Amino acid sequence: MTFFGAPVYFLAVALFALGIFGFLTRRNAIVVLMSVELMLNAANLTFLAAARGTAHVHEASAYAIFIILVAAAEAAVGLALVLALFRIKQSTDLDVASDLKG
Amino acid sequence: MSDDLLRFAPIALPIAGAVLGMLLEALLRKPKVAMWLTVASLAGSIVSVFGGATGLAGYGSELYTLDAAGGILTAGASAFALLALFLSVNYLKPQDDEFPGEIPILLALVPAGIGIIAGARHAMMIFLGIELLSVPLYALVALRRANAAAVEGAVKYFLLGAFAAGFITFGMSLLFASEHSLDLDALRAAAGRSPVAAAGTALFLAGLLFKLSAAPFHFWTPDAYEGAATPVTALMASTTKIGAVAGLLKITPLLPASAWPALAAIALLSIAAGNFGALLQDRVKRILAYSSVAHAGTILLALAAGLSAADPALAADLHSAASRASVYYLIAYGASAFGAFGIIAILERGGDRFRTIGDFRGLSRRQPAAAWLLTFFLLSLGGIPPTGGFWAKYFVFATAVQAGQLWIAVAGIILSVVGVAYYLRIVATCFMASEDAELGAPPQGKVPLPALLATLAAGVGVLVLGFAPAELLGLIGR
Amino acid sequence: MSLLPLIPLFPLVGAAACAILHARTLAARRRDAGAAQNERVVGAIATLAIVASFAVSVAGFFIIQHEPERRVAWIVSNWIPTGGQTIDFGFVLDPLSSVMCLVVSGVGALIHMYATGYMRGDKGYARFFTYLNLFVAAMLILVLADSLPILFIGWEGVGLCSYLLIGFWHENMKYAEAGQKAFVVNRIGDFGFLLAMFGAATWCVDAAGKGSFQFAAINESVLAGHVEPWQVTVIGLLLFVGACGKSAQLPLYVWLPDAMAGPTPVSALIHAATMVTAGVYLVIRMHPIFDASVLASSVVACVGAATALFAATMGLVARDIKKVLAYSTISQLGFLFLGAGCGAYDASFYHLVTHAFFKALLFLGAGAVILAMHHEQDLFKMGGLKRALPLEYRTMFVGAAALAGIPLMSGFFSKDEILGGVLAGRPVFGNEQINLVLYVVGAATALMTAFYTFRLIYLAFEGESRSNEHPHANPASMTIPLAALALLTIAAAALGLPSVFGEFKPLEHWLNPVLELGGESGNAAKAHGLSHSAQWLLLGASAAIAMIGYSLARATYGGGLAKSRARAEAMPGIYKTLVDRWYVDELYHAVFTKTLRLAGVVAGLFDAYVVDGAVNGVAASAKRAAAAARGLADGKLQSYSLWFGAGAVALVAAVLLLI
Amino acid sequence: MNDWILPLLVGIPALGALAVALAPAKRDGLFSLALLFCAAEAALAIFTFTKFDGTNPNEQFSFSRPWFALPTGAGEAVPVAFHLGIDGLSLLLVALSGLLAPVILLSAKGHIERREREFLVWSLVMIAGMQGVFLSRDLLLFYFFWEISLIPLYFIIGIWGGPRRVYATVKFFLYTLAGSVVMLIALLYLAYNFGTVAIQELSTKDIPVRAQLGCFLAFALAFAIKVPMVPFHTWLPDAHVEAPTAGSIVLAGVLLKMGTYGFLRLGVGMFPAAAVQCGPWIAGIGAAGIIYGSLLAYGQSDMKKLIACSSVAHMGTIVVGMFALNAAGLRGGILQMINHGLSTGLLFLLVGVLYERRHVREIAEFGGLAQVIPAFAVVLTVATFSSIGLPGLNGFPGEFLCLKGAFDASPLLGAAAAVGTVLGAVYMLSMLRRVAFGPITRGENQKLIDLNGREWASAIILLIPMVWIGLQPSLFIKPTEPAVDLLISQIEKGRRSLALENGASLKIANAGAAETGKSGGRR
Amino acid sequence: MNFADILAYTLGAATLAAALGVVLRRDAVVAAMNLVLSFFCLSGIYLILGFPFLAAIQILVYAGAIMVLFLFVIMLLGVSTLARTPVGARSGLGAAIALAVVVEGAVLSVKLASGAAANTAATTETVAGVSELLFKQGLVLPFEITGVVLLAAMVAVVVIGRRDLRVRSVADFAREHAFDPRPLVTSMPPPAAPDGLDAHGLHTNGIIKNNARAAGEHHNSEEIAK
Repeated sequence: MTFFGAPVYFLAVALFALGIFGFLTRRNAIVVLMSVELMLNAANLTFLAAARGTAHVHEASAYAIFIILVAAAEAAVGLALVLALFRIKQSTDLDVASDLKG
Repeated sequence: MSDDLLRFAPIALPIAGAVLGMLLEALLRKPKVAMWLTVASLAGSIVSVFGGATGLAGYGSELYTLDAAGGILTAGASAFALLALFLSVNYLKPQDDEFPGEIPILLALVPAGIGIIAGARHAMMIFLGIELLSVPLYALVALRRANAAAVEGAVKYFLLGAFAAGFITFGMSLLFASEHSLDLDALRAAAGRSPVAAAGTALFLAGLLFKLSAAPFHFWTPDAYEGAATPVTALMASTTKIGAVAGLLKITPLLPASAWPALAAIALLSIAAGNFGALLQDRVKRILAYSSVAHAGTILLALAAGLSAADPALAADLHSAASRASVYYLIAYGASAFGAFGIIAILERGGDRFRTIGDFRGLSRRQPAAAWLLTFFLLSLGGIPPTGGFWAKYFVFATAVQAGQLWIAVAGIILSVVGVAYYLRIVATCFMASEDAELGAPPQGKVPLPALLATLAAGVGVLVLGFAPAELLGLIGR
Repeated sequence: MSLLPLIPLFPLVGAAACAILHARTLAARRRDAGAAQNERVVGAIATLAIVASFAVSVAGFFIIQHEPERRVAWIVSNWIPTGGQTIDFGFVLDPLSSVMCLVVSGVGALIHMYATGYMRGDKGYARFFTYLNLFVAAMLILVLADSLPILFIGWEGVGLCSYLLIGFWHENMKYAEAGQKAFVVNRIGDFGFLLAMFGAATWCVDAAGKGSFQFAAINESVLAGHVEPWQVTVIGLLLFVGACGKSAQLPLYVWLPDAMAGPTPVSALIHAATMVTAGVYLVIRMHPIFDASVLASSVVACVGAATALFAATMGLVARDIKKVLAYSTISQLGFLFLGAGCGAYDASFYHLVTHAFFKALLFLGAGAVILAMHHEQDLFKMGGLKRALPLEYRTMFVGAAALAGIPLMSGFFSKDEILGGVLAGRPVFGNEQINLVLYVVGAATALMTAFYTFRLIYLAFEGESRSNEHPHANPASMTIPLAALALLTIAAAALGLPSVFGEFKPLEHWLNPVLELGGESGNAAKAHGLSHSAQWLLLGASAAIAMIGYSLARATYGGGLAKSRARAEAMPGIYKTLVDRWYVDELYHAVFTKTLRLAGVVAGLFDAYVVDGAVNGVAASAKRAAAAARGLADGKLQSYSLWFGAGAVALVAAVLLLI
Repeated sequence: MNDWILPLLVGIPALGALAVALAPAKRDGLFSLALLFCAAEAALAIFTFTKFDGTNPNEQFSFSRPWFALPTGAGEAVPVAFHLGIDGLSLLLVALSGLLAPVILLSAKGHIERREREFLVWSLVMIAGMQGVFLSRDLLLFYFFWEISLIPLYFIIGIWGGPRRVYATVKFFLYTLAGSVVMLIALLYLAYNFGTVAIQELSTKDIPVRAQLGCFLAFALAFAIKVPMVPFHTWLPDAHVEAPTAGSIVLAGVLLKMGTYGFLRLGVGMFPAAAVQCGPWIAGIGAAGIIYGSLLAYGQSDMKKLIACSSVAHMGTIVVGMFALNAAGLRGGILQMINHGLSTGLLFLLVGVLYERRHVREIAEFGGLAQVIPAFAVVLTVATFSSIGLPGLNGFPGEFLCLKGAFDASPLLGAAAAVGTVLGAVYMLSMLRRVAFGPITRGENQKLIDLNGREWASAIILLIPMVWIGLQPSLFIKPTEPAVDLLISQIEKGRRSLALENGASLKIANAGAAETGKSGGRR
Repeated sequence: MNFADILAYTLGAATLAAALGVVLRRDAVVAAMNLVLSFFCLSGIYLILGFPFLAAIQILVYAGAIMVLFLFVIMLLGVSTLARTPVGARSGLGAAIALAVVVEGAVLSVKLASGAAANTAATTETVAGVSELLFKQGLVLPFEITGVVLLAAMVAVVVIGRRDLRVRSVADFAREHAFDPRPLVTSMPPPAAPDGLDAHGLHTNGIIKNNARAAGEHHNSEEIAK
């Protein structure tokens, strides 16, 4: 049964779920950022899989490009923040950043 | 040609201002230039909105067209960004030995992002608008990067923001997969037909609810508000909601009408979480943060009501009523929240003394003007009559009653009475502390003029909205 | 006709004048100017006001002779528009109210003159006369009123003045408590009166179905039968509750003995002559109601008889001279209600008039004795005053004789008329025997009355003096009223000789238009009830009772205190209960005051913990929820993202389910 | 033609507040400025009373400006107007609150030492808010002023109150607010389903009985808390005990009347059928309130709390009178609102006089004051007897009419309410005795000084109308009669529609209507 | 099941394995490498899907730029510190939520697949077509906006990453900015509140709870006094 029917969407959903799992369980800032990248890639995959062979091919790839660019912007800001946090707390473990509470 | 220029002006001007400011900053090393440039561009954006930038057709109008309500939201956002700029002019100077030129640039981009969302007629435009709105805010929260709280707040805000972005993009991809188009009008026409589209909208909605700081997604708000410098908090309190609601006004119609109970549930949950969260709080910024969660819930109540009609004719009515109510609420709440934070910023003057309620004890004797103005803003947040906040709450519950959801309206309004309790607590501390109790630390240095002007402007706004709601209603309605 | 409104107006003006003078004396006292000179002025103004009012009453008495119905009515202004009817300040002078006016203002004037002497030197002199004048004004309004609400003004007015006058020496907390007790008990009576008033206005409708507060309209509607029987009975009973409150009948009499705390002229005027008779006046004024309802009139009769007997027993052993007279007043009022209950309205009114004279006389005499003995009121500490106070002794003797019912005295005739009325009157509760029983009770009371009256005379005036003070003579202003009242007591006999001595009954003839309202129901029934022989028998019995009482008292108390003490100890049980006034006061205190105070405390606690508790409970639960909400935000990014993820998943699931 | 009066009635205190807030004058300069405004307000109130045409039942001097339109979808919108009007029902209350304005200031002069400016501003705003509530003829405007009048008292009690002031004032504010927000929902429901928020239109429009009941209960909750009726009364004693004298006077004098006035104008006026249906219940609760309030008062040892509980009982009488729903009851209710305002206002004034001298309120602390300060004792006696309802003073006509109305409605109700008169005498006279009579128990009471000029002035302002109403109540009742008769016709309309609703077929309905018509007493 | 499907399945499996590696491996560096591997597999899938341009962009931008940035930061933070990165406390809950997403996703994708018409016209994506959309008409405005977003990101990074002009070693900077554990609220021991008033002079048994205890019990980062 062709990969490009349901299975491609399974893959996209799997990637999305793994991204969420990574975000919810890992306490390391870098790995959390990577999980977000995974989720964004899942979205790209769905866009492209949906537009395969249709007239919206170009539209889908444009959207994919936009998402990649935004991912890049997010990654940059994210890493800058991680660096700032490291400078203050000497660790990238997110539980260290839990002083504001209540 | 001039029409297109005018049409894009509300978002083009701030972006142009930011870019030019950055260049001049790099070349001339004088931060003042960037600041005045931003002021000019934001003012230009406001003027262009009322100068007729709304409702015009033209190049790319299928992607971006500002309608009346969108125009008001953009103008509101630009106004609040302008006031935030004034508020922060010499707020940060004592801390960071020179005023970072980038702040005006970042402040200019925020209303641009909101303008994009407000005028978006394409799902991707909303996503990009959210990103353009959020990235500068992440930086602004982490402005005082030497302050652990600021960095921690920014990290939390950013990571959850990225998480939300993941949800939004995946939601959009599902929408595209089922409808093969991201044009909002097409999607609204297909609302409720395919479950995949509905799931996609729901995911998109989750991202927006995060930005609105509604109930289950609201945990970032107290930390971000408390971590950020007060002028930045003032900006966040007044503008993030405008962006989120602008998006919600466009996305909720995509949901099938029968899904309104979900929204109503989240609304009531938010009001409860916000009000109960703030009841025992001791730090003032966290109280106002939790109150913003409650206000988010109130706006959601109107949006849920807007969604709830089945037949199309009534649906159109209800949606316009909901958008009218929520736009009014945003402007009134924004002004009140901005004012409250403005007062705190003036009292703090860069230091960190006015953090807990204890510091406000006996304020009415030391700084009577500040105490009375703060009380006025708090009463407006509480929705007590002579202020704009009252009419905002009134219109929201009017929409709920119009949609026939009496019991939800009663539940919502009773919970909002709990909200008034903690505003009264702050007022009681300022005015009613016993004679002998020693007073909180006095703020040193004189009151910065631009900050005072900004706060007074917000006060006048709330007062005008309080006594003459018709003007703004008329503007939105047209 | 135009000067009739002056009757209540004079005392009002007098009261106002005295009030102003009092205010000046207060200011003056601070500068301690001449108080005495001021006293003479105040005394004069007050007495003159009453005398003027008495004069106008006399004039009024002659004016109404020529009126067709011997009735003159006038309206001063309208008072309360109640939607249905408008209540006006309406007054009427008819035979009944004219006689009452004469009695009130006449006795009032004499007592004012007496009071000028009695109160000399008291620093509240002007204040006293303000209240006294105000009282007479209220009483006159009560008597002249032509509708229930206006009567209620007078009714509560006299209640107020008796409160102020009983508690006149308010420095002493016991007197203040006595004043409060009087007002509260009166107020309980007024509760009944108020409901009766509303009942009358609502149920006693005329042919057109329109209710009214006017006496004439109510009586006429009752006679015309527009009112259902149960409603008439309810109104009657409620009216009687009011009358009991005001005239100190059985359940609500407790305030009168304590009311002796007030100055003696007050006791004389209010608690003997005028206010306490208001209840009887009300019953007589509304007699069609009591005629129409057998149950109501029978209750009146029985309560009257019971009170008479009960009070007389307590009179036997009272030590305080004024307490004896107080119990005697309660007992005599019981007589009046007994007579009124059996339909003998003219007899009870006649006894009311004579009682006013001789009871006022006895009180004033007692006052003179007390003043002479430097405010000593205990009979066992007096004695042998016959020689020191000859005039007081002779006048009090006349009063005592009248009270005891010694033949040929006015008391004898009026009491006998009542007893006759009881025998010949309407069958109580429908059967004759009860009338007989009531007659026997009346006779026993008469016997006891005679006994304690002369006990008082002998203890006070006969035997040797038991106190070491030497009594000093009283000023003329006190002795003249005594003499005048003595004459009046004697003259009053002429008002109503029994029919056996010929048809000379001026009072009954005079009251006919008022009491004739019911045609048969009035005193006509009584007239031909008793045959001549029965009447003679009755007269003989009354005379015998009086003489037995007199001799018994003479025997026990004639030889001085020692012997009498022995006889008293002979029956300790009964003596003790009588002395302790049947423990009624303790009973009332336990039943009413304690439960009310307990209810107050319980209500306070209930309010603080249950009702307020609920309100604070809501606040506490809100705070608990707040603490929980704060607990959730534990600062860790991971829990925030967990909430985020859970929220998103839930939202998607909800949307999918709700499509 | 003279529609300038009403906006001025609301405007004068508002302008006064502004003037006092901004005026640079020093301490007592401010006070006389505020007093000037209050005197003007009182004069205008009396002027309005005299110029009021007592024969015309509907509103007079109406002043109406469009304020804004609440869009209700499908194009049309509900016009909301700034519409002031006065008629028989609100005439006396407007006059009373005008009259109380100078009394509040005069009584405040004595014991407000610190932050006078703020106090004067708040009390003037308070008066403006009160007048606004009584004069507004538009539901939304009514609600607007209803909530505005909460804020000043919150501050007055909060800043100048006793030790537990913050607890008391927060409790007062939130309790009243919780009730009124439910009213807001009902108000919105009316706006959307009947297209108007003008009270006049809503009264004439016949709203279906079921909807009437719902709205009536929502409004009744808000007013029951404000009156206060028994289960919702616990905020009143706390608020009174902690409030400064001026606060107590305005709270007892006028604020409680907003509840009863609301019941009258909005409860009975707009939802007659529901009023007829719930009437007996509310009157029953009112009667229970009288007895419960009196018992509460009897158990108190603090003078001010005693008077506070007594006003719970008095307000119970007013509610019983009004919900007897007949001519006498309504007249009595309206008049008794004024009487309670005057007599309880005077009582609080006198408690204030004692508090200023001795700074203590326990009854046990006083005794035998009649010997030391006789003038005070006389005024206290007059006030006590007026509040008990002695004929000749103002208490009696009002109470008489309320009880007559209650009796006409049902003899049992009349009897229960009349018990209040006896209990009233018990606790008021025992308070009077323990305070004024008996020996002087405390040394400090020896050197008490009697009423000074200022205190006499405020007492006189209250005493004159008290005696005048006692002797000539018709002058005050006559102008309200046309409006009351209009209300009675409204109630009859309600009764008929209720009968129609209950009676299944028309026949039963007619019989039912005839039946209820004839004997008003049948429940 | 032609050759393309087989290749697609293998690449799909590889992507999944790599993604699992990213999420589960304890060592951040290995996680980063796995992520790069998954990007390569994805670009392969894009090729098969008929999106050659996207495949190139995926490699160039994602694997080339973003992953390099990640590696650069990992290197900057010191590989040793990132060796053992613990798993979060309540990871069970996280797994449950992820599982729920998988279930919902599976349902949706089945619906999605059944809905989509199996069209065979292999119109593959061409660079011209995409550039037509991005630069000429169609989606020009969003493209410009992404430009502005990138600009904003740049400014943000500069603001966050700016090093203090006064150059100091990382060590003393760390010490200077070390977090001072003093509790946020200098909450002195609550004075003996007369009759039930709490430290703030406010009444305790009313709505205002005695929050001196609440304020003291949680500690917060005090802004380092300059």
